[in-house]
Amino acid sequence: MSQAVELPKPGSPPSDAGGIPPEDLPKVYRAMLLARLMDERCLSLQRQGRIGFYVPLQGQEGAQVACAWALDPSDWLFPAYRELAVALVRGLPLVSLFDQFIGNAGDVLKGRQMPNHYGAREYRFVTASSPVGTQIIHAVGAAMAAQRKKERIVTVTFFGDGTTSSNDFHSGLNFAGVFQAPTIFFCQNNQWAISMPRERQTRSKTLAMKASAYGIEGVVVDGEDVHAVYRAVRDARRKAIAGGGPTLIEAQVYRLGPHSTSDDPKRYRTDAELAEWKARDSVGRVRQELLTSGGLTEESEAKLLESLRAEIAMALKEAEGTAPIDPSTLFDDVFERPTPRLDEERAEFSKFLTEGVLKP
Amino acid sequence: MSQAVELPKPGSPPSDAGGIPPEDLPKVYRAMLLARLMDERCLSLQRQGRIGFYVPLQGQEGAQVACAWALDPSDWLFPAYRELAVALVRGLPLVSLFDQFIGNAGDVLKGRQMPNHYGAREYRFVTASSPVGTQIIHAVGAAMAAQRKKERIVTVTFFGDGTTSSNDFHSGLNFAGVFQAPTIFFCQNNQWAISMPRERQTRSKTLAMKASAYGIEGVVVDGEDVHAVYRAVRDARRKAIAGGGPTLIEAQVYRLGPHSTSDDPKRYRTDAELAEWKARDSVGRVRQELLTSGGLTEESEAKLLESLRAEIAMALKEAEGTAPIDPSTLFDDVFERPTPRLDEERAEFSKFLTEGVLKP
Amino acid sequence: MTEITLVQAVNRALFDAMRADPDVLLLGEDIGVNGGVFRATEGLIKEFGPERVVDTPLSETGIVGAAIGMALYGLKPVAEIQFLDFIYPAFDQIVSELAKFRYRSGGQYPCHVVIRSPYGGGIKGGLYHSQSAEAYFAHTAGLKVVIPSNPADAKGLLTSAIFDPDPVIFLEPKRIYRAVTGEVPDGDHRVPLGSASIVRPGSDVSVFAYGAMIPPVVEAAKAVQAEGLSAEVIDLRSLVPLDEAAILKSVEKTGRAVIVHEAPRFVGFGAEVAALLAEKALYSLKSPVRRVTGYDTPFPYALENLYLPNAERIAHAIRASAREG
Amino acid sequence: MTEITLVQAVNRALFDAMRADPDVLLLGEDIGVNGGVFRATEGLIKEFGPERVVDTPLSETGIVGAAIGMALYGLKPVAEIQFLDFIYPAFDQIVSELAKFRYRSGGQYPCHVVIRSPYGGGIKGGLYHSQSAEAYFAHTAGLKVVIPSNPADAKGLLTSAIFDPDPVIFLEPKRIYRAVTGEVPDGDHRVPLGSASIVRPGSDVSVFAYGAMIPPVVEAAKAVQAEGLSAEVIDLRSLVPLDEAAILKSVEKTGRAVIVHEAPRFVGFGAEVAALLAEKALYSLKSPVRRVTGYDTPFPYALENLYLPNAERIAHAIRASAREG
Ligand SMILES: Cc1ncc(C[n+]2csc(CCOP(=O)(O)OP(=O)(O)O)c2C)c(N)n1
Ligand SMILES: Cc1ncc(C[n+]2csc(CCOP(=O)(O)OP(=O)(O)O)c2C)c(N)n1
Ligand SMILES: [Mg+2]
Ligand SMILES: [Mg+2]
Repeated sequence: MSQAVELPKPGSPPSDAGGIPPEDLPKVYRAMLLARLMDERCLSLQRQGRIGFYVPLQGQEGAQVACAWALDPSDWLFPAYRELAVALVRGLPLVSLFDQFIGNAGDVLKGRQMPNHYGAREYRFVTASSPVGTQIIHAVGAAMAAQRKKERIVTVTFFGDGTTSSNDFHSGLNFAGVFQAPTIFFCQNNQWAISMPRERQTRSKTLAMKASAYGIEGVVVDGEDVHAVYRAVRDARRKAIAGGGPTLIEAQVYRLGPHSTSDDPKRYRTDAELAEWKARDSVGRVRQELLTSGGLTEESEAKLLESLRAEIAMALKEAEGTAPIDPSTLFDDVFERPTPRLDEERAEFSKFLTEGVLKP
Repeated sequence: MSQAVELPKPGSPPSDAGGIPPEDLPKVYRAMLLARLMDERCLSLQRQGRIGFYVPLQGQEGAQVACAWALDPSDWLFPAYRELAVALVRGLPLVSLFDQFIGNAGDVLKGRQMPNHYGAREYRFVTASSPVGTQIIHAVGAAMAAQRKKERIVTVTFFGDGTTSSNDFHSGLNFAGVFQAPTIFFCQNNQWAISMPRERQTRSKTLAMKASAYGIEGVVVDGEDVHAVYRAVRDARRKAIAGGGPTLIEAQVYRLGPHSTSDDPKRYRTDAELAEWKARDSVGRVRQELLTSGGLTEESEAKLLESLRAEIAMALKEAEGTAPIDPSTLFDDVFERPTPRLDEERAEFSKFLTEGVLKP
Repeated sequence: MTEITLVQAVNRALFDAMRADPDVLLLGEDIGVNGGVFRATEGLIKEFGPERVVDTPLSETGIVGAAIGMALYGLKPVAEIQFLDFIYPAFDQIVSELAKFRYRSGGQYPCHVVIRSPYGGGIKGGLYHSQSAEAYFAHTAGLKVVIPSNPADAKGLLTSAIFDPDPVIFLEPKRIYRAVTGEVPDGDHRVPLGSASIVRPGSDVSVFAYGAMIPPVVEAAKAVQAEGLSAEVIDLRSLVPLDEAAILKSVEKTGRAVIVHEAPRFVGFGAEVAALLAEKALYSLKSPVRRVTGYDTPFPYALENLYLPNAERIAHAIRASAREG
Repeated sequence: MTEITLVQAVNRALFDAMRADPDVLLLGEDIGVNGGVFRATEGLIKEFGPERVVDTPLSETGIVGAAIGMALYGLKPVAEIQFLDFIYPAFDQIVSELAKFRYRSGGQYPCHVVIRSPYGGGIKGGLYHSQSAEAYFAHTAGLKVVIPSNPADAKGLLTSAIFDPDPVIFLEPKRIYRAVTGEVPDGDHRVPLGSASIVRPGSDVSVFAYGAMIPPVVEAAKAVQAEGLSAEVIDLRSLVPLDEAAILKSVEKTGRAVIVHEAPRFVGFGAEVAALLAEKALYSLKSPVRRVTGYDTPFPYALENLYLPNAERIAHAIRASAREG
């Protein structure tokens, strides 16, 4: 089933032509490569049983890195589960990601979540959940709070094409319109929601045009073009900060891999479609641009790859060397302070651990 | 707070100019008047404590009657709580409405629902619930079922401006678009959702334009113009039956009365706004048209009013003379056959009634 | 001390909390100019403006979701759901997000949110303006659930809820919003969450109830008193955390228990109280535990007076409990 | 008779029902070409086409709402919710509409709908791919709730559910979807809703469980058997209607009860079973009722093996129950 993706017409330029600053492009490329290498590594760790599950992002690195690049560290991010490259640009350390994938004692989430659902308050990267779409309205609520507190930030929420069908896409965009919340809705249309192709998810021609149902601006960008994404996000941010309200950005990308390590895309899509999109891949495009401009050479790239792989290996080693999570943490964080009932359950649990009724 | 209602431009005519057939217009007027008289009667019955609650429809008679007039008896209707005039055109007997308002032994709903939530399978008028919007997706599911059974009918669902913010407005329109369900979404934009004015419900310029977010057609009509409404619904029906898919119709009307007998609109809106809309009232417009064409005279109108009032009085009398609901019906219809638990509860209940622990 | 109704006490608690803390704000449907359909927020928009008394579009998922986002950002939102029957569109936000945010984030993201909503029958509201949904929330780990039965508790518990760092579902018995007035302390009056209250001490039978069931329970206790039966009436007030100690203490004394609520019986909150007794007070129980509750049907309209537990049914159960065993 | 897994039995039941009745159709996410994320609908689209195996947009409220509309019109839809954790967006449709349509319409509009969904832990799914939400549905008047624990029951109960005129929430223990194979009768095999099954007769302690808890309960029963303790294992199978007679009969015999489920304890389904015993079998009870359940926390990821009741915890409770009193 081939996807009729409508790329934006060349004749509809954003408000200013500048894309990612040339001096930034090598760093952007580095982040994209790091994401891709992490992804490859994690897929193999999952196959080896060293992590339990994994959600790959290949095909979406460019859109994610470019989006994150256009933001400010003070902005609040509300991701879904596929935002590895955003997390990396944001600064989440590799080791903290591995800690989360493993769910060990170093995991700030205390081993509570499946892999890929990380989050770190420190980086204003809010811990994701699995039900799709719920984060969209959180981003709007947070933006309304920022408005109230007169803090000049934006909130950005990430979600996929399938998620436009969710309840909170509807409530989120509607609230944002009504309250003119400074929120950027960053929709990565990767053409598939597990096995559901984009054109059977909804009959609207583009996802971006859904914005008009809420009186807000919608923009379609080629998500494999980092400059286009960067511009769209930067403009949306400027507008929001200036009080111009929210924007829905549809970045047209492709999920090159499976939905997750539990998925087999061969059941529902063709190799031809995959090949078509591989040719458009943002990683190849940025690489070409850098090779042309001299910002990258075959040798410097080889070195870069090597150092990134080493970085990843070191982080993994550290995470795998970290102790498992302490079982008694099971009862923490249900509430700020445990209720008597939870204390009682924890006491029984500890006794069971001591007596061997439970074995960690 | 004055409403900036955009009426459709005269330059955007529907596909064919004919409105309600002239020979039908007296009947249409009769139905509109009947609805208005019923409404006035019920408001006073509520004030007298003879019915517990009431949701008035004044200001929306024209839109409702015209819409219902354009449909076929085989079509399935999924109303909200304000569709009195639709019910009347559909053929629900006055006495059955009063039975429902009272919740007596004659009520087909067996006294289970608040007034205005009637429904009658016989008339393909599905029993409404109170949570707004839930009926929208039911209409779509039923339309999909009709498609599957190859039955050439449409489903029509009724809801208000506020309900466009509901989850099932979103799921309903999206499913209808994807499956090209033969459904007409008839939105009576009466400018208010209790105290929330239309323009603060959503930032989209019209409600009809929300249709494009789902790849379906959206139409705005002056809901106080019965001909315009009739045409829009008839065209939408023809299209749907021909396989052309669903339509969202926004009929711009005004709720002249309170939201319900529990509401006091003086708290949130102005007399000026009310006066402005009263001048546009469909009842007055049709009346004028008929007086001009000779289809109505002052005398024939007086007779009509008298006979309608008599009809209402007779039905009310009959309903008020009907026995109260039998208490033991409380346990019916939870399931097709009661579970042992329900049988046990019913037995205890009967014993309590006999012993006077419970007094009907 | 002022003599006010329960709904006025709610209003007072909101007013005081908003005055005390600029981070407290309200959101919901028709809560602004209209003052709420039960007038619980009457006058607040005038005092605090539309930025702190936020009228929202008609979407409960939006109301709760936005409240969560605001709380993550550092505000203390109090969301109103117009009728508890209309909370289900927000169920995903409540169960998946509100209840689990702190836990899933390893404590990084608490959700300082109160959801308040009128609940229960007795106003001829039929299926959709009468429900008692407390069991759903009480079963959901991560939520606190609180139900006042009188003006003083309404103010004291709501104030505690607003300043509690955890999400609190605060259910208001609309049937008695205006039924009685009661003395309510002025100023920062707080009733701690997690403590039951003994409404009427007694020695023969323990009766556990909450919210709008307290008046008929008290009436029943008075009725049996005339027959020489002493019923201890305990208002649970806080379903989560539950004051198990108070429940056990009472039954250890009386050996008999009647549990009363409006919600359907099957897997209702009363089941938990009964289970607690079967687990921790079995040897004290002299006669079977009894539940006087709504029936296992949807909430009716015409027959609501027969559906809702009344003083007679409750008295009947108290007598049976005392008689047996 | 064929030896198949539980998920294959589900598939078989769907296949047979669709073949037997053209009004049966399926809808859900990824159930078509993809055959469902657990492959429960594998092959069905090939046999019955996309008009009867309907891949829907990503909206559970839409799936359940459309299923209701189809049922009103006369079809018998079977909706799949991909994971039970994702049913909450449909909660309003389920609680407000599906459960109440027949009642509110005075019997005019039954809802012949099955919602099937994989539930429970044990697959390292963390908070959002592990939940056991049966208590919410069991508390909701108007819904039937069914949970099979083996292939034969899966086919027999699902077939009964599909042809039952009432809405049925059919929960599939995904942890044991493929754990064991079992003999499943070919043809129109039906197990009536509302009857428990005695998995293992016994005389000392009654153990009540369902779904994926049956294997560890049986393991525990075997372990204590070696110590001379005879545990009667009862698979409730149908939570609504509940086979109260079977529960009471067993406890009248043994005088002791242990209740096991994965869901959190507080106001969980086990509370109702315990309450039933406290009400109707108090004088038979020789020792306190015990519940072995998930803890009152959200479902964890890394520690799920410590969270889920295992054979040791269950055996421990059986022993304690037998020892006391
Ligand atoms: C409410 C809900 N329903 C179902 C799922 C199961 N599910 C997980 S991801 C997914 C598809 C999401 O598609 P999309 O929004 O396009 O994001 P992508 O995975 O392509 O990045 C589904 C159906 C879920 N997580 N949440
Ligand atoms: C889910 C839900 N939330 C809240 C309500 C309370 N309520 C009843 S009607 C109404 C306003 C509906 O407005 P609109 O859709 O414009 O219809 P209208 O009443 O104007 O005909 C509200 C908020 C409800 N019935 N359902
Ligand atoms: Mg996608
Ligand atoms: Mg309206």
